[in-house]
Amino acid sequence: MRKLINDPGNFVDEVLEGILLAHPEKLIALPHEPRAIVRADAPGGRVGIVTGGGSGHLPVFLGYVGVGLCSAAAVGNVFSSPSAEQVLAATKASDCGKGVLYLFGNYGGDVMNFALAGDLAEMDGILTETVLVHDDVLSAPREREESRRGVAGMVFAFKCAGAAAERGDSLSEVTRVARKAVKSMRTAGVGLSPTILPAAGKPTFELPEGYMEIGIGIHGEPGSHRGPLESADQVTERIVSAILDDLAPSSGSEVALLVNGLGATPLEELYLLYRHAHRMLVERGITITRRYIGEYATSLEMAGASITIMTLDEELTQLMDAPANSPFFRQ
Amino acid sequence: MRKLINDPGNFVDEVLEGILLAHPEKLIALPHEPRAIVRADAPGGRVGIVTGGGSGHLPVFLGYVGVGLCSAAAVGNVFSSPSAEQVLAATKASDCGKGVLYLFGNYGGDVMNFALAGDLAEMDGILTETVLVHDDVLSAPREREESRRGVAGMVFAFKCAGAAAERGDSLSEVTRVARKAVKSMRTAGVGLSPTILPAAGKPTFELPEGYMEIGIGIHGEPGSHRGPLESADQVTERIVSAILDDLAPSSGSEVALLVNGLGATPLEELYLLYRHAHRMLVERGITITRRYIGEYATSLEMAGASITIMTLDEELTQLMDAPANSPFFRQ
Amino acid sequence: MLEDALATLDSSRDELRDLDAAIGDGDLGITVVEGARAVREGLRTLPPEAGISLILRTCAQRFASANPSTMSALVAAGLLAASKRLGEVENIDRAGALVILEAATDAIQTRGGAALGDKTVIDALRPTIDALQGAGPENKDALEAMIKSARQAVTETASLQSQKGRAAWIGERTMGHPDGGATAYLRLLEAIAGTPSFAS
Amino acid sequence: MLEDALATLDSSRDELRDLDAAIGDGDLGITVVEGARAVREGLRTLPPEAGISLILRTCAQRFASANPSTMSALVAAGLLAASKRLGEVENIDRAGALVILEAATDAIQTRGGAALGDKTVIDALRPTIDALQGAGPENKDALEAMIKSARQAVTETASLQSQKGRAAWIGERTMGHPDGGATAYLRLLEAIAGTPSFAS
Ligand SMILES: Nc1ncnc2c1ncn2[C@@H]1O[C@H](COP(=O)(O)OP(=O)(O)O)[C@@H](O)[C@H]1O
Ligand SMILES: Nc1ncnc2c1ncn2[C@@H]1O[C@H](COP(=O)(O)OP(=O)(O)O)[C@@H](O)[C@H]1O
Ligand SMILES: [Mg+2]
Ligand SMILES: [Mg+2]
Ligand SMILES: [Mg+2]
Ligand SMILES: [Mg+2]
Repeated sequence: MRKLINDPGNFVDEVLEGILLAHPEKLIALPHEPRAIVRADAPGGRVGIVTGGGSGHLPVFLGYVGVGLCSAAAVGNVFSSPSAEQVLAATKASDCGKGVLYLFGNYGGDVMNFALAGDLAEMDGILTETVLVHDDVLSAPREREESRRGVAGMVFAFKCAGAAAERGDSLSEVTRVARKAVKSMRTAGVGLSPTILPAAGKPTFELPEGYMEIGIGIHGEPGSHRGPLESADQVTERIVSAILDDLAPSSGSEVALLVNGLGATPLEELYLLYRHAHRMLVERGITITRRYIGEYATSLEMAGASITIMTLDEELTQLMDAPANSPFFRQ
Repeated sequence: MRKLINDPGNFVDEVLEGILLAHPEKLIALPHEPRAIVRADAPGGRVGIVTGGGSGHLPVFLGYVGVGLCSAAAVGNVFSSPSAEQVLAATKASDCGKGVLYLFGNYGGDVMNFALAGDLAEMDGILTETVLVHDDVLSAPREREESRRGVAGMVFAFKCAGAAAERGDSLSEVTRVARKAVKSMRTAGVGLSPTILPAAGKPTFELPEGYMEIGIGIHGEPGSHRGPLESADQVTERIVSAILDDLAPSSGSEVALLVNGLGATPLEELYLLYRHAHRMLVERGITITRRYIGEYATSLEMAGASITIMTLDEELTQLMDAPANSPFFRQ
Repeated sequence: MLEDALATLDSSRDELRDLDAAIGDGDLGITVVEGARAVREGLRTLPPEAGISLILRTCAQRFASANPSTMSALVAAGLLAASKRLGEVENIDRAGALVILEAATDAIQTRGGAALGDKTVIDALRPTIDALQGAGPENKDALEAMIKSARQAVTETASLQSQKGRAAWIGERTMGHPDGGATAYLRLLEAIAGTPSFAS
Repeated sequence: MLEDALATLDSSRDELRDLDAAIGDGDLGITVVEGARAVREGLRTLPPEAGISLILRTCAQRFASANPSTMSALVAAGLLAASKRLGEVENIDRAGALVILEAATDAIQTRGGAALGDKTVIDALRPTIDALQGAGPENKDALEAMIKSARQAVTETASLQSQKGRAAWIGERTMGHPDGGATAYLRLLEAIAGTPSFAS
């Protein structure tokens, strides 16, 4: 293990403590539920957006709690779901009476716990809607699109829905925007090494040195192809083709593109992926009008990367361009 | 090797190509010297700041070319110096007649090449000054302070000098500010794994799994202590103590603090370091008024981190707070 | 009775961990054991006059929060649904037990979207409803029948491919391993059969 | 003569790479060989009437850019200083050679801040100045004397600890390895001695 940690059992709570010490003016933990991290100015007069999921993906999830983004995140243990109670606490703190959107990635544990929280919130008279992000194109065929996992595309969903909520949209509008963003995006990734869970101390999966797994999930879920590592251009070719085959943007479209590092892959290499993706899109008559290159949704120290492409219309462009401000994401 | 690269011999040039494709409105490469990366609006009416050094440290160096930061960077191969000619080209593009500050890390090759460039610039009638960043407190004892290496503290130097240049300060003022920033800061780091150079394909040094090297340099230069990996708190204790012993800030001081990831260490772990550093400073009556936590100066995929502390007075606080804007750094 | 049974589940911790580790993330042992412990604690906080519906709600809430996961949220959703369907009663008779079991199973199936044969806890729950319905008057016999049907169902899950949850990600590689959630339910029934009220 | 000598340096590539790899980053072989190649190309672009000063400036500029590093920048700074000190002359006599050598050594020492014994190229350069000054009238003898003194200096660097440059970082671990920069200078002198003008 090459980890700078203390007692693995305290990992998540200590990380939260560090984050709250560093950013007290922007984020707070609820006094009665420290695993619910909330915008310092919540609920404000706007529709709430609650996200959440397992830890180990920073800046996902709580890094997207902020102005023009989500209002709260429920923080689970590493790679496992938060409890319904934590989600419920986040929900209550986010609701000003206009209701709350649950916006998170499509993982069984999270889905069940958010659903349970929704039931409990309903008993408390809080209106909730749910939009699942399921952007990982290689995790299931198009016929079972709804069962795809949610990965880095989440960030675009947070950005768009968050901007809608910030400008005062109603719950049904914010929900519509989130669905539209999810519908407009696809992600595909590659893993080059497993990650080690602090508590388990073992790799989440086996991948021999010099191999790659195309379509890997951000918890190390198996992908669609495992084989000897190829060049950055070849890997980009595979990933971007998988996205474009499914998303099928027409020539002339404008897109937002995210090259996301999974943890251990240097920024230099992400720019190599960007370079080839850019050329591929130019060739197809598609223009990248908004771009993000860096670590936006990680998997502890996994080596690898993903690319997300979202087609933009005027509405999504405007939402992507709206200001956003959290300790981890600013524009 | 777990690298997403193409031909290793083209690594740096392809990375640059990707960066320029992604950020054409902010950065340009000089047509006659593509390894000189310049602010799109250079020289402007301000004092120039030219930095540079080896590649493999993104966002250092060229990530700090931007508004309120440096005006240009000369880009060497991985972990090796740019040429004097590249620095000279960056210098000419940065000079509006008010002169140019060379601001970079204290490494032999860089020092010699910048010096040579300065000679050549002088022949062209361009005034240059040089300030070396030598913040790595564990790389040499205090008696040989000037021979210390330059590491992540560079970022604070760029920030302060860049803000001074941006507000219209003269070359001697910008130089004074850069010197003051360097004098006010110390950095210490820890490495948990070596990094692999794309071209060489071999680790830069050996460090057995489960070991740490305190005081490691960002090219894998040996540090002051090698031993079994300790807890995040213990490592932070060592690092922050080394800094405080040397910097000796008085109780009541205000400081800026940077927890910097070297490449493979997750953001979660950086917040564990922040947590303990925060507590140590509070205990000593020192207040962290400005904080940066993330990857600011890396060493490809090295696992490890560094902490930089800079004491702040009113002037430095103001300069740290000034706006800055590059594709890699924004505030 | 429930308290004793829940305490007995401790002994299944390693088995459930291993079953979940083989095709999932290995936390099922913790989920069940910590969940059971939390429920026991919760029950102790209730006033003696607490009705079944409140007991079920308490169980749901405690189980859900002990170690958040798919299983804990599904079980909690099932228990909440049962609590609602049952309304305020003071004791459970055979009919009440059937209502709880059916309501919980329906809720878990609705929420999780799993069909019979998807290799989930549903595969064990469904047949025990029939067993309970078709059983003779003796509670002990009824429980035995439920256990028998659950045990057979668990065995059969080994030859199925997971279609839901984390295990579905590794598809074919789940073949040969029985489902952990189904096994956990079987162990609960067995634990109940081992309590003084049932043990002969 | 210079062209032939520079071409000969190719054969030292691996030796210099290994020496630099042992206590530095291993690029010295490339720096010297590519630098030499660049200089040769540069010299070919000059008009036949080019004076020594221009030739030195061209060498400096070409060597510096081929493979940027400490050594290349120091050598370039040395050559530029020599070009300045020498002024416009058309040929080099013994006195001219001495001016160049002294000017270059002084400049490298000023720029790099290395003292004698710091285990750098300075350790080989300095003694060759004395050797050249003390040598008899035959150029061949003078060169032999320089080589002899440089060779001894290189051998002695093996027992020193690096105080400058990348090698200084590993301090004691540099002991036992001769300095690469000093060796490179020795190989240049030897290469010159092997050219037709000197070889007997
Ligand atoms: N969609 C579903 N519907 C019903 N049961 C499910 C579903 N998904 C998973 N399960 C059950 O949950 C068990 C795993 O529970 P648990 O370990 O808590 O999941 P996780 O750790 O993935 O959150 C499985 O063995 C299966 O019986
Ligand atoms: N400060 C210095 N002064 C003089 N010579 C130096 C100095 N630093 C290094 N050298 C010489 O440079 C040689 C290494 O050159 P080079 O491989 O180009 O360095 P680097 O790769 O570190 O830039 C050393 O063997 C030494 O002779
Ligand atoms: Mg599990
Ligand atoms: Mg789990
Ligand atoms: Mg070298
Ligand atoms: Mg070098």
